Amino acid sequence: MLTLYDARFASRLLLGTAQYPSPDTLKRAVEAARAEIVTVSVRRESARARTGQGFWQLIEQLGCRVLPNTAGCRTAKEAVSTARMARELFGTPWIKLEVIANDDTLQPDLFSLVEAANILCAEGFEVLPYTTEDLSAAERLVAAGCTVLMPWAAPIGSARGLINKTGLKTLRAYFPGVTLIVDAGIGAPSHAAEVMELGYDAVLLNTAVAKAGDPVTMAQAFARAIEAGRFAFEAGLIEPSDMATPSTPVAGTPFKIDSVS
Amino acid sequence: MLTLYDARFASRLLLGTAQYPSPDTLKRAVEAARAEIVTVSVRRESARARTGQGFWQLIEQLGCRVLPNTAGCRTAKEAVSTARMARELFGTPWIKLEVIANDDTLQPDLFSLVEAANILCAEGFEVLPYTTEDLSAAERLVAAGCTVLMPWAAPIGSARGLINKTGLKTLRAYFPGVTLIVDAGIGAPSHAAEVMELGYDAVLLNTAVAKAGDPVTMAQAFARAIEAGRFAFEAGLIEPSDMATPSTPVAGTPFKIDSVS
Amino acid sequence: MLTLYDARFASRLLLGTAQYPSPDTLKRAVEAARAEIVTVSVRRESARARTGQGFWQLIEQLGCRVLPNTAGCRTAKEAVSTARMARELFGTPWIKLEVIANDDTLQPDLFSLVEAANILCAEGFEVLPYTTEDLSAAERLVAAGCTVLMPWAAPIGSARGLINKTGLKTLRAYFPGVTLIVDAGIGAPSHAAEVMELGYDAVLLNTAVAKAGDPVTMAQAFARAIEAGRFAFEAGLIEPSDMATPSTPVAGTPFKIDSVS
Amino acid sequence: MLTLYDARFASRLLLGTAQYPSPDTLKRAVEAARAEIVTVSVRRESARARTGQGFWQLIEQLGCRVLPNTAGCRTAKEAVSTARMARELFGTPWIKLEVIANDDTLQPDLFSLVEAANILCAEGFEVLPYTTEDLSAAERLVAAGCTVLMPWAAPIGSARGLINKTGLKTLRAYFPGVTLIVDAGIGAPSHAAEVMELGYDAVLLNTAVAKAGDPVTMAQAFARAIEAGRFAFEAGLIEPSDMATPSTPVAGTPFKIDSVS
Amino acid sequence: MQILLNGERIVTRARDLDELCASLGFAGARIATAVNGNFVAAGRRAKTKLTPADAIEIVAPRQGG
Amino acid sequence: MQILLNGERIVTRARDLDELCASLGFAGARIATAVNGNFVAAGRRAKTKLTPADAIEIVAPRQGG
Amino acid sequence: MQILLNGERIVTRARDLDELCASLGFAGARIATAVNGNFVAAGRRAKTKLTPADAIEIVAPRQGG
Amino acid sequence: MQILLNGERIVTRARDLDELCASLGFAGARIATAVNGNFVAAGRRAKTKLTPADAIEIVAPRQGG
Repeated sequence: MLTLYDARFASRLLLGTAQYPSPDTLKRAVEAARAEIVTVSVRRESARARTGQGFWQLIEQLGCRVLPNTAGCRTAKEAVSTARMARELFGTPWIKLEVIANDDTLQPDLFSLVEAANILCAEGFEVLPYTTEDLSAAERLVAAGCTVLMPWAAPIGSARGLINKTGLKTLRAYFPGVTLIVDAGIGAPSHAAEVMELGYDAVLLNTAVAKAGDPVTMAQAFARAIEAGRFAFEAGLIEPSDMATPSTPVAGTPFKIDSVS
Repeated sequence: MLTLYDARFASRLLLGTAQYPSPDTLKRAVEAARAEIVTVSVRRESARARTGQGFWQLIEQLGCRVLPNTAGCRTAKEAVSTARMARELFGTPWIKLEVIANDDTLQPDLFSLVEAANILCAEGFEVLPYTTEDLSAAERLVAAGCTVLMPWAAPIGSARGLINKTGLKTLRAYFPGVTLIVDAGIGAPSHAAEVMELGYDAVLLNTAVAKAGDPVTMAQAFARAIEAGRFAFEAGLIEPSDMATPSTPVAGTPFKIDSVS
Repeated sequence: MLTLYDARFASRLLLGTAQYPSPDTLKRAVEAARAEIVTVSVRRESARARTGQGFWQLIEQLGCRVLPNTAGCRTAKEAVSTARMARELFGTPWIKLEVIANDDTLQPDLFSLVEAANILCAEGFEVLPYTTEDLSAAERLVAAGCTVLMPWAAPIGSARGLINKTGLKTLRAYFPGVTLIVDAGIGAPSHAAEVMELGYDAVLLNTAVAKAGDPVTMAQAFARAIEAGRFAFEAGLIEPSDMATPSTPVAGTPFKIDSVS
Repeated sequence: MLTLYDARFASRLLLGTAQYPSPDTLKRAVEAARAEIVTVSVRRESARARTGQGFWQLIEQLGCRVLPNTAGCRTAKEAVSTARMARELFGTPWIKLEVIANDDTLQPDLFSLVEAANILCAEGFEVLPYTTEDLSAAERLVAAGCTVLMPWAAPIGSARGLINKTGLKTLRAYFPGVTLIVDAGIGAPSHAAEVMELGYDAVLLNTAVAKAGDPVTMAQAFARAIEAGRFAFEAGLIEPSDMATPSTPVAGTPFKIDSVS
Repeated sequence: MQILLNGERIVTRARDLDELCASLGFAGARIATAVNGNFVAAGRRAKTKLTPADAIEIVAPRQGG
Repeated sequence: MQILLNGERIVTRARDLDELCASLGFAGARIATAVNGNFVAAGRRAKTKLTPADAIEIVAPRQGG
Repeated sequence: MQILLNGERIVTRARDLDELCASLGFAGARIATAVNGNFVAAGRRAKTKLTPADAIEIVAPRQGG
Repeated sequence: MQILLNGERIVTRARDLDELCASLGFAGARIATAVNGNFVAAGRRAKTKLTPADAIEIVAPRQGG
């Protein structure tokens, strides 16, 4: 079971709700993924279009727990205000805390992130910070009160997979008791499986599913890959080796004469 | 469906039968993997121990189609004789043709492999050659009559995954109509998913399951990873990019003043 | 020419002075490397052993500019005091600022690093911060007044090379006007060349030379690799491609009949 | 010293002569590289253009030993005839034997390569076969009489570097007494250094120099990288490790109180 | 009075944030609000007087990753 | 007569391969055979006379990867 | 007589390979030759009679990688 | 008076930092000093009185990476 603060979930796949070709595709993708948590955002509402009101109905139909984000925030202050609006809007203490350092990489601004996390944790938020594999930021986020960390694998939407696998491994080793979710940069089910094999607790995805040729099938693909990676972590992987080792028994190989006595 | 000569299979995971902690574990792993094909070998039978007779009963209980190998053969002649014994022993025209160049790498000897494949195809065998990603060998194996090729990912038992992903990709591109199965070197479900994402038709595994901490759970892990990779291949993966792209919509981000008119 | 604050150097290899088998080997390695800058530290001096007094004479013989470090500091305060002692001791405003997050990874503590950099820059130090590829820390260090950044390639002494090449590339792209020196994690001349090919300005090394089988020859190896990488960056590398392209002209190949008219 | 059959050379960089922007650039690149061996080809000569006659004069001015190739040959027969023409044309028993499996990858056709090598070695040629990292082909080439093997790093002209480093390492380990030259796929000096660090004897390059922004400087870059890699191999590289290790001594770090007794 | 609503200049007769929301048809809608960068809870909208040039945010749920 | 059975020297009175298999208790067993490196089908075992120093293989199913 | 020279059809009066080379101005040039896929050494050109439809290669040094 | 010198307890009669350094034979040596975590410049050592339990650092150049 995945533990996020005091809630527990069977699914280890958190799914974003953006960029799908249609609301129906989103719905079917969420079902195919058997996701229990979906991410949402807070955006300006136009009095005419009232887009958000319609989207809210869609979300309610999904029957998932929502995880609002602070996507696009560039300062701790913006993120804190956005988080507070999100708490009221979605009726949840959860916040995916995202403070971005620049638009090209969408890298977390670790300093503003820690600043905002400190404020929000103190206000009773359950903060899920979008961070990097950096250990010094992780320490401060945990000290602030975060029991979940969400490091990137690669820049958001880049689909490049684990660009610093060593860093992700080290983070896992350093925070054995913290729930670790890889958020951002996952492009393929094999990436998701790899993350889970490292002992990560869950994966948060959006673009790789929503922009796939067939998002519903891709959602299913990721769901199985994440299960696969988790099972593998639990079952215990064999160690890679530089040498080959026969799988078929060598003893009794026909036509060998070296055993003649 | 996976097509091997004129047979078709729902499962894309072929499982080796060696190295399990117990016959019962083997059985449960095959079930957990939902494997329809298992690999077996031909070994000298002792009049006293009669080990093979007992093993045969176990295999019959599995209810799988068997794929005998020529593991350990060092010459085309040995491999051909072993294949002929296997055909009689297991009552199948299938042969996983393996001719090894040396004991340290267990690399296929491409020259003896092609020689043996030519002889066996001519005798009506349905040859599944254990080969490398080499295109010139692949061409000759296909010319010999093989409609299935089984390149390695890495040395047998090394668990290193795709050591030459470029080569495997090229092989897939060159032989779109040939059934391609990665055989050897897979250590983790993420490796298997990666292979399937490239459009490979199936994966043949043994050590990574049999020597896992919990082989039954690991069998399940691989089964899901292979499904995941296949689904992903069918669904169409997104392309990796050097740049980040926001998943959450940028329009309507609160607190932005750049849209003031 | 390498520019560090207002000083300029022909050599782009900064060499550490620790871990050599003998003072003489250190001397010959510095000569073989044609290094113009060596790193040193500040350590407790015993009234009996007076180790530091002897070491200082060795350093003076090297004829290099010294770059003192704050190795081993765990807080901004420790680092600042160490830097002040170093300034007096070595008579230089330069400081390789190192604040470590933990002993296992020796990863920079980005938060304490920025804090210390702000204090030291304000005091007129010329700070060369040992940092990571993190952009948000880099921005703050540059804002503090650093015109040189020294990101790691991998953990100190690990010899693993560029574990996050993407991150290093991005850092280079983001700070075109800042002098960037890779410090830590370089194990082989090929790593150093790779860094320089990315457009980095210099490489700081210690363990890979000092602990090599033959440190003097290895120093020479690194010196050439760094020149090689710099030349390559200046000359303009060809782009990698997925496809093969003949180098030898295709036109005029003997025995081809397709050109028969 | 590099040994090719019974000749010895100080330089470990063999340079191709094709694709330079001008004959003068070629000349200066060869000088900058301090190359002692250049590769050339055999192409149809037009009675009008007499291109080859002019090229020959250029080659004579270079003062290098020439290594003619059989580039573009698709069958053993073509390669053998081309080799015989080359021997007469260039007055050398050396032949860079190249038999290509297909135009997209320019991968060696290992089967035709071995066939041609057997014929040519028997005729007294000193064959330098362009091959892959495949051990079974290597064994047959050595058995044919080759004392030099030239495996690719990646497809010709692709500039991708070592796509199968494991395979190249294994080849080196298997044939300690054979002169091994990486030929094809090198794109950057760091690739060349990496090859030499593995203990390879030399590198053969063309496109990466000829098509660089500034071929002359790039030639120099490769020359130094190859020296760097060779020195490093001779000096003995340190082993990579998963853990960090301080380079600066830990003992005597100021402000530490744990040593209080 | 001219204010900035979601980054655009508008003229409103609303005296407080609650009136503004109502005038835009947001009564009962799933929205949240901020004034000059600071969150204003639903229960405090009526008490939050508007001043010319105030920057008001009215936000609602939207897709997110 | 001395032969090599599965790589080990044994002495047998069997005159042909079928007799040898039977003498070892392999009648009806799931085995396959080869003589001097060449496969001998079950139906040809009785016709396959043994000669001193013949290298006989008697194989059976076994685990394989 | 029509032959194939370096992949192109030409008509020549040369009776042997040496004459052909000379007629093309290749006397003394650094060339090598093949007829119908087989190398013909310089010393054997005069003895190599041409036959209609022969495929002749005349090659020279060129840039190579 | 007992102080902490470079992490070790010692007893000294020195009244200020300069005297301490001299008493240890560091007059003229290439050293730098800190008291209770704060750097003390050479010129201020004589003015820096020692107090029992002070933590003194006396450092010198050393190998570094």
